[in-house]
Amino acid sequence: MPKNTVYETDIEFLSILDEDAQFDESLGIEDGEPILSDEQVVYLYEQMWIGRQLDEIAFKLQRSGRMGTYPQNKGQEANAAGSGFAMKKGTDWVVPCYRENIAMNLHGLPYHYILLHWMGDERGNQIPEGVLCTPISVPIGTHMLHAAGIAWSFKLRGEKDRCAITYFGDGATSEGDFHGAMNFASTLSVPVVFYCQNNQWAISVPREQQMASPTVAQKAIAYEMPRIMVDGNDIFAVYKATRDARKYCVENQTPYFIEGVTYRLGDHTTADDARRYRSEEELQQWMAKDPLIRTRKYLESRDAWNDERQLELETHARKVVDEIVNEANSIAEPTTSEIFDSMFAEIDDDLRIQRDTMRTSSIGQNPEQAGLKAQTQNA
Amino acid sequence: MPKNTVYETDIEFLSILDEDAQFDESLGIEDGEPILSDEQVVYLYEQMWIGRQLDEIAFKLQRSGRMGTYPQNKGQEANAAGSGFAMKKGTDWVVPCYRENIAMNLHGLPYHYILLHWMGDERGNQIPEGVLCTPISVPIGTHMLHAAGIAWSFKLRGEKDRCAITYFGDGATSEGDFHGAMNFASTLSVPVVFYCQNNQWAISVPREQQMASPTVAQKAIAYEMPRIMVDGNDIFAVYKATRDARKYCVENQTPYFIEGVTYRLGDHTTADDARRYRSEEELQQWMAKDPLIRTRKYLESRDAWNDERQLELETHARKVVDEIVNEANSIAEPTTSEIFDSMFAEIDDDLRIQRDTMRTSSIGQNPEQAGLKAQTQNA
Amino acid sequence: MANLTLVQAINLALVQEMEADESVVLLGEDVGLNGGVFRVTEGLAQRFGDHRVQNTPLDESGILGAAVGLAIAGMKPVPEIQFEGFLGPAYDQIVNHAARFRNRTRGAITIPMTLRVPVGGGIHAPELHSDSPEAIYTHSPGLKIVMPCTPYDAKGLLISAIRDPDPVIFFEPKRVYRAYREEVPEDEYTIPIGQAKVVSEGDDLTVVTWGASVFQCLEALDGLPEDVSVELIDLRTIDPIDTDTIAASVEKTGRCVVVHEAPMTAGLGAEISARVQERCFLHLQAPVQRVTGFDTIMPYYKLELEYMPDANRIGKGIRECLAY
Amino acid sequence: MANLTLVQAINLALVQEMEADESVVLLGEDVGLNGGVFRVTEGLAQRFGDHRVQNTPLDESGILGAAVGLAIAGMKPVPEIQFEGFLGPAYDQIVNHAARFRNRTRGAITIPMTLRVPVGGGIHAPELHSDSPEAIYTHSPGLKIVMPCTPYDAKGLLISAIRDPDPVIFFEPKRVYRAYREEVPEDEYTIPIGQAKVVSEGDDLTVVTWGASVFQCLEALDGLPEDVSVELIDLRTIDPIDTDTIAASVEKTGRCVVVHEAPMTAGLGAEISARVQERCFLHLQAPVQRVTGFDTIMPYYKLELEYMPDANRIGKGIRECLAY
Ligand SMILES: Cc1ncc(C[n+]2csc(CCOP(=O)(O)OP(=O)(O)O)c2C)c(N)n1
Ligand SMILES: Cc1ncc(C[n+]2csc(CCOP(=O)(O)OP(=O)(O)O)c2C)c(N)n1
Ligand SMILES: [Mg+2]
Ligand SMILES: [Mg+2]
Repeated sequence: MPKNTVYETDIEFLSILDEDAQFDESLGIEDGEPILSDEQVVYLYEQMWIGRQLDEIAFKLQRSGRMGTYPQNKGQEANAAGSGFAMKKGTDWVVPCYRENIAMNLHGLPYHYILLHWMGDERGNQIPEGVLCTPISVPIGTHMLHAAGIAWSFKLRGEKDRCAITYFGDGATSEGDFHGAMNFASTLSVPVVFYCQNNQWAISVPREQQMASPTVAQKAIAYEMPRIMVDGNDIFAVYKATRDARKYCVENQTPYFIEGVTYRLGDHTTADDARRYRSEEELQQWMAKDPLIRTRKYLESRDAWNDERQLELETHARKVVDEIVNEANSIAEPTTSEIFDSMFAEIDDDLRIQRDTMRTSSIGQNPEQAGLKAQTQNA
Repeated sequence: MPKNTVYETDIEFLSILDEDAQFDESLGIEDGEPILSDEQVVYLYEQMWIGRQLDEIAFKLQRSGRMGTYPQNKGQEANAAGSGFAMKKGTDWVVPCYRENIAMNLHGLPYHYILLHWMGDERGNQIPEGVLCTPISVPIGTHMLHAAGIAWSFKLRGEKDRCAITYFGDGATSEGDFHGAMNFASTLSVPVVFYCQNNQWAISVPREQQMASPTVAQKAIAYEMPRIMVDGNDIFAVYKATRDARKYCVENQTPYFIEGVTYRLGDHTTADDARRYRSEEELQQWMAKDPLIRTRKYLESRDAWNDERQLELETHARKVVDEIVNEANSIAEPTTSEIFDSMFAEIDDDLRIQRDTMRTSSIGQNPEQAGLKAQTQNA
Repeated sequence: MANLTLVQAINLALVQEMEADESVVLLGEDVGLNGGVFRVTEGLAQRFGDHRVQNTPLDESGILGAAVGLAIAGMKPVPEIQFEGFLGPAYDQIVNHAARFRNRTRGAITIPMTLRVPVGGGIHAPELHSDSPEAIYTHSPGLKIVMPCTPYDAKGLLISAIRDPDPVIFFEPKRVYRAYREEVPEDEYTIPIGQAKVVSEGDDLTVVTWGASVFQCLEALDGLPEDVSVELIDLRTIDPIDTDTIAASVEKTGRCVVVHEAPMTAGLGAEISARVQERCFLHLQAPVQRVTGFDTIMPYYKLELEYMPDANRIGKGIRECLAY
Repeated sequence: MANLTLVQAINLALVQEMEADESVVLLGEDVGLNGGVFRVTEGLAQRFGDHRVQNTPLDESGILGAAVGLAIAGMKPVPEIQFEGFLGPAYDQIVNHAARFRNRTRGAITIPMTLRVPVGGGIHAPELHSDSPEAIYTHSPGLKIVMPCTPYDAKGLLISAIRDPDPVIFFEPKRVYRAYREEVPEDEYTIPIGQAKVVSEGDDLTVVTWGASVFQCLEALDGLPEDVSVELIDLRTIDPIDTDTIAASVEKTGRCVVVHEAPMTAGLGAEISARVQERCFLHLQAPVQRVTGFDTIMPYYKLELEYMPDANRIGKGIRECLAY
């Protein structure tokens, strides 16, 4: 069809530290310095290492029956670490899905909360005062709207240096609420960084069955939202994109979209067996792109890391993770009262009676109704 | 941020017969002939006229209490007429919203069905055998998925020359189900024409509050869906875009997106008063772009129309519309039995008793329960 | 005091709460300049500014999800869904998110939100504009559900709802919107959530209802013989149900009829029937009767009045229950 | 005959119906190569091709909306929603579209669809993976709701559901998926939708339940004194409810306990209680008792067994009802 062009656009891709640990100085150096100092990269490398260590332990806990289903973050750590680091702790809100343990931790959430969550304990969601994180979100896609609403509150209150970041997978972009969140954030013009961890799979569904588009980033065009694709296994690219996105959001009071191209090196969760649906070859290709390997190589190339420090880190990480597990395990078993106590600010009489008797049958709740005695109380 | 461009795209706009009735021959002539013959344009002009006449009568019926809320199609007729005409009657499915009366009628639905619908009668949805239309859809956005499913059935059955078209407004593109429909159609790769009647308003919400994007068409980019913007008040552009879209869909077994840029000249519905929220000026500007005026001018410029034919048409249209109204009014009042009879292929005993007694109270259903007699039956 | 319609009383409550508390914000389709399709928010955008009375995109899930976000971050959102039939797309955000946040975070995150929704039939509206889904949300733990039917109750309950620290669905029976006026104090006042109202006292039978059906029940009562004395209870709050008031009445009368517009099966009539027989088993002289909508979809308007319990059907239900 | 689990029996029914009828197609998240997260559709993509066992995008509303479209155009879609907690986003397409099409078109358009959904708690799953929303869909007119708990019933009911000309929700109690085996005939057979099953006969009290709770009730019955004789009814179909079977039993026993996992208020226990007292008022010797989930959100798994009615709680309910 012949026509006039009325709209043109494009998508750009950012990569700084590539899979061979080659560092692109034109992008990674600002004012003569790397955008992340060696100390910062060491710190983030350590965080990523600890995050992965926690994953392995969680996996073992699940296998030995001491934890429920658990989704590993393995292979995707640079996304959460680089972006979490770029956001302002205590000022910004983090609205995660379930593969951003490191970002939650960087923003102040002790790791044992995350274990508690997967151990089937709501106290894992009882985010401590001052930590600006929503809990891990199991239903896919629904939490991004919460991020839009949180960012809207900044605008309503005139809090001009705040921003929200929300994380989600490639699969999540299919949900209606993804569309809603992108549309609300862009029409209301509020500061949210939408961070998609495109790990190529949604359980067993590959990206091509999930979307017809070759990139996730182009979905942002529908909302006239500024956007970028980054190598999500590149801590520098992730950091820089998020830092700049945050700045853009705050200065322009608009949302921003980042697609982090990455890969889930593990199974979907401990309940999954990825060998059923994806090839060993593909896995091997991505193994080579592991963010931890290239970050270590970078540090080594700058003499900021060596085998000795690595050994130290490994010992340290084991200790840290052991403590986290101990912390989670040391929490007393929940009481049945907890089922009820937080249903409302003040629970009504019906709920109170259910709680106190642990019964719904009317006679169980009022033994005298049938001339019965207290033996019918909660045993 | 510095980066590599990895994706580029654009949106094009098609206009053939502009608001001054100037005809772009480079676009509107194919093989030496206009893409719509004069007879065809006359036919479509008449259909649009009758459609508008029906609108006016419906409005009056509503005002005099003989019809419920009614949404006028006024000003948007070229969208439904041009696109409906381009689809294959009896082969393709039409999945409308509520401003496509003309398209439904072109595909075989007698107009009195549409009146019955708005008169609060489900028989208006009892689409006759052989007419491939779903009924008018009141909830916004939900029907587009049905079009995707219908198109999928073509693919599953190997029916290669069939296509579905679905219509919706600019507001509808905000619903999650719009996103779902676009995503399902594009990932499943099925032949659906998505036709957005962008009439600039969703009740009182202007396009700028509905979406941040300057075009609706760019939403299709998110799904890598071929797309075009057309002047929706230009019967030639609408026809050509839809004809070509249909061809593309069938040949490539994919969906296609069309944004018809148009305007709602009336209130949102008879329950609305647009003066509360939009300017007289804006309305006047769009009055000048009325599809009927420019189509008539085009025909006159080709000596295919004159005042006499216009008078004839007006008389004819009044007669046709009167007959439609009579047809709708002549239908016997529905019986209460209709409330129940079509709930299931076979209704269960509980429903049967509710129907036969018109009661839900157990004694009302079984008068002997209380030693009562038949006086308790449906009075 | 002014003689107000339900629409006006709700508008007044919104004005007063928005003045009293900056964190109260309204959002929804057409709530801005247009004042909502029923004009309930008329004048508020002009008075409080567009940012506090926000027209949103046409996306109910978006409205609720954004409202949940606002609430997480300390605001008191008052979203409007245009008609109860369009709660469907927002169902997940209401039931699986708004309702769950407090308990799933053991109190760390709370959702002080009031969701306003016109509800019910009887105004000759199009498809999906006349439903009564209150039982659905009552079965979903974590929500309070209010449905006042008089201007006075509406104002007092809406103020309570907005101040409530938890999510409340505030259903507005649209059939009553402009059909009834009463004196409503200018001053602010609250009516506690969870308390039913005894509309008329009586000894022979208890009628329990809520929303627009209260008026149908009053009409039915008018048509009863002089010597029949019926106690009419307007629940006002549906969740939590004020079982004490109902049980006290049925213990006195021994008979109970529940009236509602929603379909019978798994409706609130069932819950009230179950509670009445659990609490008043030995007092009951007849089975609790349900006079409700049928187990069909709400018909288009030509048949809607045949579907909804009217004075005639309610009257029959009462008489039969008395005759048992 | 083979000794099959629930998962295997459902798989077998799917195979047989897909072989018998080309218009039967499966769709859902991970139903393809992976065979679904519970492996219910294992081997089907390999056997019938990807196009008839279609992995879809992660969009429940999309799955149901597309299924409705398939059905409109003459197919017999069998969508799967991965866990009942994710019905939320699909609620609108189920209740306001699939359920309404036949009646709103007076029979011109019909939706012969079977929606398969794993349901219920007890498997230590994450949040929103353990709910019991059957009452929600029962209150919504136009759907049939089935919840078998044995492999034999599941196969026969699934075949009936797929052949049914109207939308059926087929709930699969995930706690039973692999926990129980029984002989299931290789040949196809059907079990009519709408018929409850008397699992054990008895004279003193009737227990009505469905889904995984049937097994908890059996355990409770085991713990009762020898001289107590309980009639246990497995509804199998929840909508329409087989009131005749329940009423016949309660007329005999005079006592009834309803057991379900979902929250009590406005749950199906209420509906059954209401029906029992409407039908058996003069036979009832005690109020109908409800032993159900509490009116709270389903707890995370550490507390889920405290939430769900277990043999202990059910046994107490029975004994108290008997003592009334
Ligand atoms: C609403 C909803 N539907 C289905 C699921 C089941 N489910 C859990 S994770 C998942 C895939 C998510 O894929 P993606 O968004 O790409 O995130 P990833 O797991 O790859 O990080 C699915 C289908 C869910 N949790 N929520
Ligand atoms: C799900 C849903 N939400 C809200 C409404 C109320 N409503 C009816 S029409 C309308 C605006 C539709 O705007 P658009 O899609 O642009 O179509 P137009 O009326 O402009 O043709 C709204 C909000 C509805 N019918 N359905
Ligand atoms: Mg993924
Ligand atoms: Mg519009």
